Amino acid sequence: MTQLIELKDVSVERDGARVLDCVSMTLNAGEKLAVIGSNGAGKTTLLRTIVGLQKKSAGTIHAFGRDRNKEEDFREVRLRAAYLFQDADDQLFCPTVIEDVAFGPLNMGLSEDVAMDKALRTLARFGLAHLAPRVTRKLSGGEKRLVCLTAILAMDPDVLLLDEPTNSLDAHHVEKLVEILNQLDTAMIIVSHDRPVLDRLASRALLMKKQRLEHAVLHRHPHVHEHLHIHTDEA
Amino acid sequence: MTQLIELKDVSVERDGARVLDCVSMTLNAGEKLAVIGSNGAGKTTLLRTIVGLQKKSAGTIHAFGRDRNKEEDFREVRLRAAYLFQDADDQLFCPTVIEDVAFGPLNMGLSEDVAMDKALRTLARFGLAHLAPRVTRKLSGGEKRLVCLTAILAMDPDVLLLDEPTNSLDAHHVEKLVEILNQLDTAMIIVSHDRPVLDRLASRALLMKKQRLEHAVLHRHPHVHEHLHIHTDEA
Amino acid sequence: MAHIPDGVLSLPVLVGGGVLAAGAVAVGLKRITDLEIPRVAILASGFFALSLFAVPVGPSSVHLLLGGLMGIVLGPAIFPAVFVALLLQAVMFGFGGLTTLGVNVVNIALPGAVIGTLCAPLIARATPKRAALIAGLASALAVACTGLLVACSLALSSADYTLSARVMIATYIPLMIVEGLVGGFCISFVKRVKPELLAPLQSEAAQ
Amino acid sequence: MAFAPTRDDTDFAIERLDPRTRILGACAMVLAAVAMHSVSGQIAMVAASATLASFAALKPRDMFHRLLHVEGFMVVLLVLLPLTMEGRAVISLGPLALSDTGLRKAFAIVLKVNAAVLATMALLATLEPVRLGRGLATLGLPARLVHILLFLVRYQTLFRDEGARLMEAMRARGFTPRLNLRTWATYGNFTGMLLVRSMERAERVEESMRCRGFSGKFPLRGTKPFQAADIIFAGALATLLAALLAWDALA
Ligand SMILES: Nc1ncnc2c1ncn2[C@@H]1O[C@H](COP(=O)(O)OP(=O)(O)OP(=O)(O)O)[C@@H](O)[C@H]1O
Ligand SMILES: Nc1ncnc2c1ncn2[C@@H]1O[C@H](COP(=O)(O)OP(=O)(O)OP(=O)(O)O)[C@@H](O)[C@H]1O
Ligand SMILES: [Mg+2]
Ligand SMILES: [Mg+2]
Repeated sequence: MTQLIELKDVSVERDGARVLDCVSMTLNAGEKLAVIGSNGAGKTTLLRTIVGLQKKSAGTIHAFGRDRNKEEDFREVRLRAAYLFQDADDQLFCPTVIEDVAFGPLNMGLSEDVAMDKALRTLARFGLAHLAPRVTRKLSGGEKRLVCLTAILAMDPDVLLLDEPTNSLDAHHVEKLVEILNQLDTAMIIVSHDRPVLDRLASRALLMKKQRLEHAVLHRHPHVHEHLHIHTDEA
Repeated sequence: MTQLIELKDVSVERDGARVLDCVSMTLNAGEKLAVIGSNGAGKTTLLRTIVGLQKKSAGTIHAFGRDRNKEEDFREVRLRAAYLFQDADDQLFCPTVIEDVAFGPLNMGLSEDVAMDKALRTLARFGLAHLAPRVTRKLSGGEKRLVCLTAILAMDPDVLLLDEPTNSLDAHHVEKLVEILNQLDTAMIIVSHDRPVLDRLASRALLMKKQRLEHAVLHRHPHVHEHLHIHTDEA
Repeated sequence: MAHIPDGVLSLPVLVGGGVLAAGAVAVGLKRITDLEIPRVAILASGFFALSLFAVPVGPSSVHLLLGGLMGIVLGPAIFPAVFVALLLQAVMFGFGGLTTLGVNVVNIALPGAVIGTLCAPLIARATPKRAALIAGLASALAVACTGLLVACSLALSSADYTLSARVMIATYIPLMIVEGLVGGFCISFVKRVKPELLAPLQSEAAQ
Repeated sequence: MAFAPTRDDTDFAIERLDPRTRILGACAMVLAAVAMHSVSGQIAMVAASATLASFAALKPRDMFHRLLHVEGFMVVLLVLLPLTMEGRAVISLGPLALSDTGLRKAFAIVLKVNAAVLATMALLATLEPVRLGRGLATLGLPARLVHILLFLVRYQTLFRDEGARLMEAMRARGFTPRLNLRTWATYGNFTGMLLVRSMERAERVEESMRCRGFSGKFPLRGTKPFQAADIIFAGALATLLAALLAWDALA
């Protein structure tokens, strides 16, 4: 099994407070790893540290066969490990959808035509080709999220880092997203509060608790539940 | 039963498109009314229309014993029907928590001292007194949401309008919120995608569908489900 | 309030303003790195959006110029920011003009740049209360200087304008007071909530 | 996605012109409008701009609103000129007298300003900012300025919406502006909050760009070559302006 990313005893401080405390973890090829934990536990910080947006104060980060320490080391990591931000509005910065999706490929050195073509094909692959000429800020919340995902997939990443991908999506859009992610055999780390979605995606889970990562066991068993049902009153 | 708010055939246009189409509804004293519906159905617009932030193009709004049409009419409505915004970040605009909570009482004409005192007591009532001097920008998502709720409760409203109150909260914070809301006997309209929460709060439900409100029946029945469980690996 | 339209000023004033503005914009652009462009641009968007909100003053309302605040936050990058904002306003809304772009940039950005650059280090070190006082005075002074520059642009254009220009300065007094108060409270807010914003622009991204 | 609401459904010839043609055309018309000395020349320029504007995709009602919405600056100038300029008193209101030279000067300014605004709106108000940016780039505006412009277009609407929601939050909690210190403090908070939020967003956008391989160089798309329509339009406009300027010189 190829090991893509490995953190060993990594600590991170933010505003002087320790936010990650001696965290270790590995991500192997093909794995879909869930990271759960309460608000402010440090999940987002963990993803930011992996791509070098957050500086570690101790420990080692090994990614794609090399130790990574400096900003230049992480440039390569960022092109291979694509990061979906918690807030879609932060991630879409080009005027139109097609330009935003082509931004990554252009930065990878593709020519303009090839990048545009690639962007279009990636959009089409997820049935979003009709959005190509749309202005990004006039998309609905769900569409923004899906466009962000397309934009990072257009970079052909080896790893996906997804921060609460189902945020602000309604049931229909969640369905579409889960479908897209299940089609892919890319390795990914999925941060989410949404248990039913993790249920359908994750192959392994880690629990973030008080600045530390704990191993968690995934298991499913049947339950009897009382649920609220709301029907239209058509009688 | 006292009728607090009544909408009759209210229509609303946004950017030229009809967003609410001949919507009628009533809210009675002590009721906890759930409003559900998919992304973009018009739920937020409904709440905005009730407090007059969105102009209706047709129909009548009757609130607290009077018809409401002009901006001045709605000033009184806003002091009595407190509105929790969908996004907590949009609602907090004072530097510190205590100032934000005191903002409403100050606008009701209370003196500085009385308003501050009231704000502190409301915070304390929900076990949030320790947050008083904190900077609002640096709260966690869950804390922001709870502070917003305190800020509107400090105005002693007769009606609560809650737009997706459990958004971005983790399980622990959801619990706390449901507890607070269940303690109150204020009438409220709760817009939410979160069925289990509505299950525990709502006494009646409306379904928003294609710009229209339909009556819905609430009923509960037991289900067998398979659920994902994540436990810490302590073996 | 300070957007002089096309067709009012004389040619020498327009050319003078244009040359001065071009130089200042070039210097401003030199001072920022490629990696800082998004930051300058997004902050500029924030100021641009703010200037579109009307602030009520009694029965009427005013739009803020924000020269002082922009100078404090952006430093010399205020020139490209104001240039682009005024260009868009002229093109999209018909406020200001194309030929007067240079003069307008100088009138609004120059006081902000000078006053802001002088005050920023003081504000960075001061307590929130003192920072608010300094920023309030700086904002009011920036408005006054803009008013003065607008009057000069008119007076230099034609002798016919001289008297009008003098009276016009007086119309800037309410705006001075409003900007002083809002600017002061604004900096006090920023100082308490996100003091890093008041540290001078520097390229931590480029390290 | 111009800021201006446009009449849609129909096809407008101006919309098919190259952005560079529109920018240069607008500059030429504004310069000509400013250069007119004679009243007849100024009136002719207003007529020419208005005719062109009637072919633009901008709704006539919006255009009219914009013309009415003159800056406070202009109002002051137009009121003061007749009062302060020396000349024969045409109308006397107690101690105040409106001079003929002042009125004539004010009238000339009104004509010039309206001609320039109409020309700018006709050619540029409905030009998509993105195309405007690219046009300016090919005309030699430094790439950095173009990028600032494109960001400004994208984010100013976002912040305007955020600001509008904050204002609504203030109103929703019973805030009404008055002439007192608390009102100004509230506006100060509002301003500060919007700035802090733009700063935080700037930080996250910068990070998101770095995550997609950004190292300081922006990819900027090129523009297509001029079309026949551009050449015809440019020729016609040049002829018209030359004729008007000649007439003005003779008048
Ligand atoms: N910009 C920041 N500056 C300083 N501290 C921060 C910042 N952002 C987050 N923190 C702190 O770092 C800690 C971890 O935050 P992080 O965003 O990683 O949590 P999270 O697990 O992603 O939470 P959530 O579920 O709310 O997204 C929190 O205690 C938080 O207060
Ligand atoms: N600022 C706006 N300007 C114009 N149209 C808008 C605006 N905000 C929302 N809309 C439109 O109004 C309709 C109803 O929006 P609304 O926000 O009320 O939906 P919602 O039911 O609250 O959805 P969600 O579950 O996503 O919050 C949507 O079609 C949306 O596109
Ligand atoms: Mg997070
Ligand atoms: Mg909503």
